[in-house]
Amino acid sequence: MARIGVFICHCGENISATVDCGKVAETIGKLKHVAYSTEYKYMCSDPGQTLIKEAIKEHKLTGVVVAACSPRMHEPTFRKACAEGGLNPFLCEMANLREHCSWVHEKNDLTTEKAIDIVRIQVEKVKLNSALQPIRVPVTKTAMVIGGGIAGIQSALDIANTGHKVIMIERSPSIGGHMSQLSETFPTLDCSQCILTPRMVEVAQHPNITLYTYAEVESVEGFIGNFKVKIRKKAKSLDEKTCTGCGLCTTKCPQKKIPNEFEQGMGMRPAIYIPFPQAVPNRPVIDREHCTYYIKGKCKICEIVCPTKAIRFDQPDEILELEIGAIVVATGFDIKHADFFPEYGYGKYKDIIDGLQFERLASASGPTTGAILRPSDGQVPKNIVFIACAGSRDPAKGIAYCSKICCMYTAKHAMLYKHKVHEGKAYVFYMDIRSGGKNYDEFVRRAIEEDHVNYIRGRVSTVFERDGKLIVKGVDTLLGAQPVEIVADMVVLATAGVANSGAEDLAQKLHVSYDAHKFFAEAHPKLKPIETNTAGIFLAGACQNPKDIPDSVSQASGAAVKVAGLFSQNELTREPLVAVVNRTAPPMYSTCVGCFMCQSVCPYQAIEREDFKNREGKIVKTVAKINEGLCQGCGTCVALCRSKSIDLYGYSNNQVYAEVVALLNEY
Amino acid sequence: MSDFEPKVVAFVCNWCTYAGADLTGTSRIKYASNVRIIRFPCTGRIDFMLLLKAFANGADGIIVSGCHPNDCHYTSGNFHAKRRWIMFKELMDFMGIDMNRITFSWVSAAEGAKWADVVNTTVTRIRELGPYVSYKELVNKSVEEEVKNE
Amino acid sequence: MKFGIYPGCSLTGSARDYNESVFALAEAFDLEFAQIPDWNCCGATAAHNLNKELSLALPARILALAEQNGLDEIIVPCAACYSRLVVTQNELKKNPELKNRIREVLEMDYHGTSKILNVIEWIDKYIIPKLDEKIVKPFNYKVACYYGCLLVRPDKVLNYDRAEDPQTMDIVMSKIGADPIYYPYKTECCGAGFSVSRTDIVSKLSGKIIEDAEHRGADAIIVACPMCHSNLDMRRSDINKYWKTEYKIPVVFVTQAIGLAIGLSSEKVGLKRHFVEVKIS
Amino acid sequence: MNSLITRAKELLENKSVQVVIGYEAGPTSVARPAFITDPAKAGTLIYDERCVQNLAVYLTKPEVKHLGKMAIVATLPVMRSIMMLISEQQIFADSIVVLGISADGSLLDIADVKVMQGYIEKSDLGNPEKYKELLAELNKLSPEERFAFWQKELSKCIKCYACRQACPMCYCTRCTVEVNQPQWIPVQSNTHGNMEWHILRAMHLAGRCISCGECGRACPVGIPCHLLTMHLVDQVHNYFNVYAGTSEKMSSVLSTFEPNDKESFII
Repeated sequence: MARIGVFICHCGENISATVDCGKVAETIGKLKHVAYSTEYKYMCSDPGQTLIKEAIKEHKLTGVVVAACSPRMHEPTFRKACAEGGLNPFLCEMANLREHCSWVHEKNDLTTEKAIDIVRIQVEKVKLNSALQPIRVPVTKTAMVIGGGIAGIQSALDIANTGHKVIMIERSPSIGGHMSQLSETFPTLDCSQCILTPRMVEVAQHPNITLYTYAEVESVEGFIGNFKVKIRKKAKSLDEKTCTGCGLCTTKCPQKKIPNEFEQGMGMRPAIYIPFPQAVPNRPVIDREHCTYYIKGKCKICEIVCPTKAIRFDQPDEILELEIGAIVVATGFDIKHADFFPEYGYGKYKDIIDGLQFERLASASGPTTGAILRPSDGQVPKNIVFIACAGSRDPAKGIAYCSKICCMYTAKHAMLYKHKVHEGKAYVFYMDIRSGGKNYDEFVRRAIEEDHVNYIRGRVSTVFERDGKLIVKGVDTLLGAQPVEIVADMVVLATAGVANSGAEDLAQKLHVSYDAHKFFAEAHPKLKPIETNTAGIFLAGACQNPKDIPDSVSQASGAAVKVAGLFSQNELTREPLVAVVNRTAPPMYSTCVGCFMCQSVCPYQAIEREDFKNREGKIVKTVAKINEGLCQGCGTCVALCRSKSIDLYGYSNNQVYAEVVALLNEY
Repeated sequence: MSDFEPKVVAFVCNWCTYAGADLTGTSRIKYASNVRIIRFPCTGRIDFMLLLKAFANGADGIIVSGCHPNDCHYTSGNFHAKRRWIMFKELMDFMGIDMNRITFSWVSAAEGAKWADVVNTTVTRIRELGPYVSYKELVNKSVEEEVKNE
Repeated sequence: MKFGIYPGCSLTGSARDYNESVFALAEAFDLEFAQIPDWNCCGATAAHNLNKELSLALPARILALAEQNGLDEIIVPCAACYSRLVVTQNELKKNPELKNRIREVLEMDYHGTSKILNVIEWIDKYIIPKLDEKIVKPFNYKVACYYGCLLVRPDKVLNYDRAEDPQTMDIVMSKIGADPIYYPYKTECCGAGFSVSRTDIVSKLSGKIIEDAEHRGADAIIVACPMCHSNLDMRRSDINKYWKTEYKIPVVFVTQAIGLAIGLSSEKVGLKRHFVEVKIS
Repeated sequence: MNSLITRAKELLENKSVQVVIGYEAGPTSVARPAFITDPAKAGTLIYDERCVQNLAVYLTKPEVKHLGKMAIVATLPVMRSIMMLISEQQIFADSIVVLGISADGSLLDIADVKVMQGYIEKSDLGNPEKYKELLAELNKLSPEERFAFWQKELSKCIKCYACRQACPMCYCTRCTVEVNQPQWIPVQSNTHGNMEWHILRAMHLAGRCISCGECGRACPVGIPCHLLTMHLVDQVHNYFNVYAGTSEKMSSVLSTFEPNDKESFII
């Protein structure tokens, strides 16, 4: 006989403000098989949990329903509390009164009625729960870090330093990411490459790190501790062991007119190229899309000049299959290409550039070796306008969120300009200055007060060319919404930070969620900002949302700790919510008729064949069998099985049926 | 029928729509309270018979919702579900069962506002259609038939 | 092919030139118009500043009349009327309760099924496909296409062209042989409804629009809105007085330009009615 | 049908098969299934217009399988059933000899599955003409009329499950109707429960029905239940451009998918 205990949480006032918790507890208390029903202000607090533990013992409960917040929030908390109270944790269910009821409805009888129904469904369900034992699985103690920017580098080094193996993959020919493109970094103005390149070298030389550049994730299967990852090593068209990185080929390549990605298109590169002088690994790759040999079938000059005969034109892509225990996603961000704002004229005029292009202009290693020169004619701009929030915080046309880093880098850009062009005038159009962070606001004040950058609070409506000058039309809202017109020589747009190209595709391969802007989604915005919804996959850096360097590095170290924590165990326990083929009804064992349609729907190859033999050893029947190590519990096979021979723990046919029937009928 | 409160049952997957509905909550977006959510691991798990059982037990409307194509936590459960719903819908239409009473949707974990919208439009539509009288009559008639047979 | 046409107040008044050119084009391309019978004011600038229900009911009545008369497509040459009609249709589509309320107000059935076309959309759909064969006198002029504010806004509702840098009129003009110049003032404010009450503001704003077009060497400003036209053309003497200038650049409706290109006379397309002399023919 | 008798006799005599499944004349004017194990009795086999039953249903019955290797008289629907049964791993291609019968009633030389597949692919695979008309008529009705039609028809159902027994694709050793945890389909016969049963049956045959019409023929009270599965045959073809039972390797429509499957009702 089931004895269910029901615990209604007020969640402070989050639930009780709109739901009459007392009435819910009272009504539920009268239901058949409910042995105990109570309410409490904070069920998740220590006294709340104690309440549950004691009730389990006192009322000999065979099942528990905690009616509180979303199970996605606190299911593990309450299952643990039940286990501590002596009840199998899988005999505990949660009723979602907060996210699905109190927060979305007004205070009235209908809302309380709905709350009662939500709890009733779970009472009916939990009656049919089975006591389950967690599944134990081994852990492969190798981590994979996807992305070789500063976040990936930090994460890989931190994991490797705990003694575990790390595979780092990077899709471009060198690690370094956006940080390697930056000139100086705020708020200290130290040179980006000076602090980054030693880390890059450390990655390449670390005995625990295997680096694959020019490589991408092909597919990911498996689960926490046991991922099977295929990566595609794109052909670099040269033998990396033979190549010495002398670079002779890159100087002799006749194809020299390819926009240089590292220079944000502000310089050119050959078809065989090393992306930048400090690249790691410092070996060239052939860009087959632009290489004359691959286009026209003739050339091979690089092969001729190569002193070590390292060029391999027929090198194929290589697929590597790796066993991985945990994954850190650190694929970074991109900037929103400014041409989506036609009124700002980007793409129409050469002297309107974006923030990353300005970084290259200001960089000592950039196309102008650090001189601020107009791209159109190489002249020093006398008047320069920086437009912050070009696309950010603009739900009507751009994106609604704040890109976070632009206020700071715009201040830095204006400052760098003033340091290099003393007589020049710098204007910044801004909405608000968001400079929270250690020494950040002081930095912006310095730009304004010491370097005399003109900050104008207001938006720019349009930028257009007239008689060779750029006319910037905006408004100064601090001067009573006065229209402002500035005749500029150059305009820099602080374009919004957006998800990197291919992020959606990668998220789908990894089976992790992503938000409406294609940024990878954390498991919880506050309490699990590093985890994803898929166990064993963690986030670091700007692939989650635009972040500056200190934030990216902190999160990367956090992700490394998560991985190291995972690798500190030899075995993991996994929720046993898996499918099972029935094995009753002897003598034929199982009602499964062996059509194996379940096999073709299973995404995890978790369905195997099981033969039953008679005494003579002849196969009398073949039925489906679930490999519970592989099964992830989606239940697609369950709904498909015509003879209802497969069921799913946690969402059994009996349970879901009972939920529907109970919900719609009188109680 | 101004006091008619439709009963709407929602069959949703855990990873997208359930999480999306959580987001509706955390965003405090209000919607009609007529809906009751039943959680499944995946739309692929949702047996079409459960939809029939919902009508048989008095539901006036149904929402079936899961991850957008390509977003399935289990890779392909929603694709299988999609084919299943295509067949189911065609069969129901052929039998004259009112498919205007079932909303099929993809609501991702990021679409809290869409979930509210799906619920509201479904409830508004069901309100206009009224209680599912013809199905309820069929069920009641069948209970009588049984009594007669006994 | 028969369309409904909603003339609004201007096409039979201050913008008779526009009206004549629209009808002349239709005739030349075998397109027929049926004026929506018993049409009323669209509410213009006034209604939506005073009373929301009124501002929706007025356009809704026009649309309901179109539905009653089986007019599936309505062309609305005036950009202001067009904006009111489209906004109303969209609001009522989004909000069924409001739709029912407006039905009550009107005591008429309203479904919102009619397709509303502005003049450029209409040209795009029905004129462009047959245009090439009819061109006898390519419009070989440098033109500044001036869209104003209402033709492409609100862009979320219209979803028709880029609000800040629209292109459709430029494309139409290049099809008749014109050379559309780069023109950053194409959506700047002309002063709009201040046409009557604050001519000084109109003079200031419209003056800048004209100045930039002349500065960039345009031979004509092309418009598709009666309000824009009256501010840039009818108020020209005020503008010149305000800026102490002698701007002579003519302001031509897009329909007039096409009419000239297919060989219609300047009388036929209403050019004689302009305040600023149009030396183009 | 001398060639059929000769071939059957030959197969039994040289012990290529232990049983030939075919038709023989019954005591009334109806043809009935025959299970010939003795070469001497091969002469009783017939094939004419009376022989309409889909014999493939016997291929999965234990009491027939028990007799040994089988030969089967197979018209187009039987051949398509065999294809389905092979693809669903219920029978093995090499354990069956197909005595194919063409549309005009002559014996075909079906040496192996490939030949059979070739023959099937050349044939008309849509629903038979006489049913197409009925389907079209039903589709012309309003939803309310269709609901009334099916209620009236299904009120007659006595839940004898002859439709299931006659169907070669309903080979499950346990059917959903026999599950009582939970009781998906009520045991008793009533219009609503009957409707649930027929929906369940049609859904289970979606993408698997080969349009033989046997279920409707078997129904003792004359419910046109084959129209339900045949409607889905049309829809499967319409949406996914396939017909069931055309290859030994195909997987069923509901156990596979294409990422770009088109539908217009999911918002």
